[in-house]
Amino acid sequence: MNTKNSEAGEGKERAGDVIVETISRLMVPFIQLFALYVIIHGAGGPGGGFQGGVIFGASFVLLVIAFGIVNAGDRFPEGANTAFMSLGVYIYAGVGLLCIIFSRGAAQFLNYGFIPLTTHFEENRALGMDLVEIGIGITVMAVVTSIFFNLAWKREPEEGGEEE
Amino acid sequence: MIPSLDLVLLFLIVAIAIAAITVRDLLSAIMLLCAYSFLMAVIWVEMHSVDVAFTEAAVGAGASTAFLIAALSRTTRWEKK
Amino acid sequence: MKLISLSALLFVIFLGVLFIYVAEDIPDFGDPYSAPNRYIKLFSMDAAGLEDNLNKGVVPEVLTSELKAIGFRDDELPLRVEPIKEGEWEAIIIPEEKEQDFYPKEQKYYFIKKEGAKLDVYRYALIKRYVEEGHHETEVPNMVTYILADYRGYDTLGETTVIFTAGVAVMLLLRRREKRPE
Amino acid sequence: MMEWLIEEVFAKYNYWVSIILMLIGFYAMIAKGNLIKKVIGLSIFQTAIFLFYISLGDITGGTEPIVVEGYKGIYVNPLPHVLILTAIVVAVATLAVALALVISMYEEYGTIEEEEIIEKERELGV
Amino acid sequence: MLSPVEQFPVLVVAISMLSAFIILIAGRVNKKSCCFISIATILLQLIMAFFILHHVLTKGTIHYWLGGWKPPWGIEYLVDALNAYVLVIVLFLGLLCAIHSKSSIEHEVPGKNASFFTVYQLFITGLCGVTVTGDIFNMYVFIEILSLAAYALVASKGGIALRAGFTYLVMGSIGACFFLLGIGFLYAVTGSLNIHDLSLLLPPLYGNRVVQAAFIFFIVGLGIKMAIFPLHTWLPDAHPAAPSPISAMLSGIMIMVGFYALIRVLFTLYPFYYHYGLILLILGLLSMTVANLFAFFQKDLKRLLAYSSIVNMGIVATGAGVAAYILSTVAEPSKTPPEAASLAMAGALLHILSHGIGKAMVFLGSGNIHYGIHTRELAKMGGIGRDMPFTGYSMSVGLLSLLGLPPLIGFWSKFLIIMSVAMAIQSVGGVVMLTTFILLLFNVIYAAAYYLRVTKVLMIESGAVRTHEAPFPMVFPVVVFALFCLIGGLFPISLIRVAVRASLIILGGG
Repeated sequence: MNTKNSEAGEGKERAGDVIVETISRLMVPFIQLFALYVIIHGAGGPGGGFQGGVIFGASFVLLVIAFGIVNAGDRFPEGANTAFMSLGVYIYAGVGLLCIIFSRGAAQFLNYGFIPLTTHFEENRALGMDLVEIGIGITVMAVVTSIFFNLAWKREPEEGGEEE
Repeated sequence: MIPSLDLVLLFLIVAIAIAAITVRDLLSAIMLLCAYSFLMAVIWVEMHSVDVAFTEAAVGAGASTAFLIAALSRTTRWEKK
Repeated sequence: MKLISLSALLFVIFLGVLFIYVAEDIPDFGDPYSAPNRYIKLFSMDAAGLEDNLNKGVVPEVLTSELKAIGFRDDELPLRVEPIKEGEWEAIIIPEEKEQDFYPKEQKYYFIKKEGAKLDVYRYALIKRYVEEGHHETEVPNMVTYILADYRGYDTLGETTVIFTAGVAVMLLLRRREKRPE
Repeated sequence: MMEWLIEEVFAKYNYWVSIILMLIGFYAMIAKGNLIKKVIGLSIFQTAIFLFYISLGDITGGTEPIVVEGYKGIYVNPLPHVLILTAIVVAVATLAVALALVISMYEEYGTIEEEEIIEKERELGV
Repeated sequence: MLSPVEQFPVLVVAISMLSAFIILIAGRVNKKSCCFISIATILLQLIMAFFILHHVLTKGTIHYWLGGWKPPWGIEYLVDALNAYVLVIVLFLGLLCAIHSKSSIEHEVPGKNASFFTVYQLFITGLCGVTVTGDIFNMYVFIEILSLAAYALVASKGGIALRAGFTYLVMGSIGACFFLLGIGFLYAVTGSLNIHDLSLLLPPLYGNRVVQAAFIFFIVGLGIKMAIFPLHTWLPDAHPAAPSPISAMLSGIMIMVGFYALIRVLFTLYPFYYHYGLILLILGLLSMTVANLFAFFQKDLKRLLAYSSIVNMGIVATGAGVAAYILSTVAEPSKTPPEAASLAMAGALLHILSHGIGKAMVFLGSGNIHYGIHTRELAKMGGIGRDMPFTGYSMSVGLLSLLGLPPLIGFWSKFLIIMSVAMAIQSVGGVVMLTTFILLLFNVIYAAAYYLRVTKVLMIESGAVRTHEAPFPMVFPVVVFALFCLIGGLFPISLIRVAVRASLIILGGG
């Protein structure tokens, strides 16, 4: 993406730079691994679902910058993106509803202690929080990617209309 | 917090904020905003709020800047006077 | 253009004057005893004859009735008092029956301090429980995480919905479909 | 006067800096004609409010709010951090929607200066 | 064991959220399904809201602790008569506007079914969330959800709507930031976020400058959201530019939810000697008068209606202001507020309902007309009622209800407010009440002029292009609203009773 170029965002004509492409190809898995670490490690140290999700999304942004938006966009289909966007929030709200269901109406929404994962009430809470963080991570990852693609990619009218 | 370091950072941040809204090149303005966010994150680390600083570094200096540059690539770079 | 800059400047000056007016009463930053960081003062009452009761752990009648007059609910009234050191006490509330199983059985809620001939009654800020009990209640060491995901979990659900809204909104705005159905 | 300066300004410099930043952002939001500049001003304004919140929760001599077994000192107040995490997300969401609007406006009118857009609207007769 | 109804406040919000996420995926499979899912969800929510209202009126306030944490620590949903009443109105309007969207979206925002209905559902989520919550920061989060959705929906039409949407976004963000700053100030001096808890901790601090500044920020921040006079500048652009069901929702209920948030925060947290009664009264009277003057000269139907929304916002604010003003003059606060105050508040709350229904109907009707003859200009609509009989007659009923003609519901709300002012002249006296009375009467009569003009253009004049009635999903909501105006106007007693209960709650006598 070159901002001086008024037709930036198409990226087709630009010859790929070997160094940039290779380095980013190497870096992306590490960034994603780090993002997962941040999501999982949110309980014990700084970090959490949101930060991890943004970092995960940033790895796709790096792909876009290295390969041009059309090539990177092909690797990340819109349908999957939309599904991921919703999936994360399903996990979150679903965990909340499960608490009501498992306790047969005795407990409140988001009272994670009632999900029967372990025998301890407090550990259930910790695990419930992990689930929730994963949900946040998935949603944020998908949303950041989707927003970036939508902002940066000028679609052709016919092309853009097909998906919805 | 360490007051002297804090003061230096805060002065810097005010200067950057003023520069970000006065400079006419929008790309420079965005990069200044990125620096602003990053310095803000540093200040927050200094105030012991690591989580928020982490988020601001990832979001303010990372994602927002990417969004702004993406928007800039589809519009125009120079502010008219 | 000139007019709008001028009016913006006027707004800014107005806001600045407001902030200068406020500055006096903003609590000092970094103060461990300020309202958000430790406790907030509710009222003060006569110390005469109450100290012995407090030292014995009995809740004085005056305290309960004063708190009731402020409007605290019944389950927020203190049931026991514990002395910390000379002239300082902590009042403890015990939650209702229905959540007995899952919540801390007791909660430090009020703080009483002797100032001359008066007793000052404070209420602890939320942070007291978050910091002291949270780790036992949730088994997670990072305070920000457990407040974010558990105590204020609903805010976070809202937050996730906000970013989801932004994603869909950007989709709605930027995906133009040119061909009209007509 | 001097006393006021020492008591209110130097003791609470965080507060003052956050206010100056707020005013800068607020000015940019109203006075700047360029839409991207408005968005930048909005960002500065929001971040300044976050700085105010974080300063509220800071405690001199406190440590990061991560429980360490056996630590007897004080932790800083974690609640403002939580609120600000939520608010940061709101800020980035607002930013994204604003940018989407700016881009569609550029595609519609070919400019991102507010005055020119108003002029073009007037030419179109609305 | 919680009773099932006590779970409903959270389910209303959670189901709405989940349904929004389903719609987005369902839209990829089948575009037609989006609006059916949306309508079904809102219908379910509406039924739940009725149960909540019934429970609240018979058994008392619902306290719901999210995550099981006790209020000062966790987030609490506090549903009393006022919340439940506003919730029912929100969902009732939301349902009928969703039905209307089914057809009108094809016409106004073509080809974006899935994302439109997702954002619409999120908008409803935000409205419900603001309405039921009892935690001030949670309120901020939901206000943001609803505002973001509203910005996108306003701008979804493209063209001129984009700039309106952007102006709205900038002003709305300033408002939200001020609200956040107000919360921060309150938090700085009390260390609490629950509204009920704050109301207990604040009294010793009322002289504190931080609390006063927070007061100003709440008024300005929420004043922008509810478009009261000096802060209304975004509304006349944004409301006409939006697609008609969205205009209906924005004008009919969204600004009223802003008003709800304002009275919830102010009346609970600040005592009456702050004289916000007077502030609200002045702002209300000003916005009423100024917007009326503007409205009279509009040639664009939707723009006229947008100005008329500001007028009605002014009436509602005046009602609340009168109530607060009367209470501030009472020497000793007693357990039950004076009759005039509770009547004024009840009038304001009833006006939320009557204005919401009337304004939503008229906006939907203008959408039908736009569907028929593709114009919004009043001059080209002469005699459209003859070609579109259902739309035409229903819109006349709505306009007459907004005007305040006796057998319709709009009459009762205006009547209550004016009567309470008249009572206040006797009991309180003073030049303020007298001026209020005169200005109110003047505005009601002045507004009648342009409502009647529109009715005349629609039904009597001639000159419109020949056209035919809009499709059924677009006509149905309009007719239902008209019937409701009639029925509600003929049997207003139960509605007034609910409004009085709600007003007693907010004024501290319930």
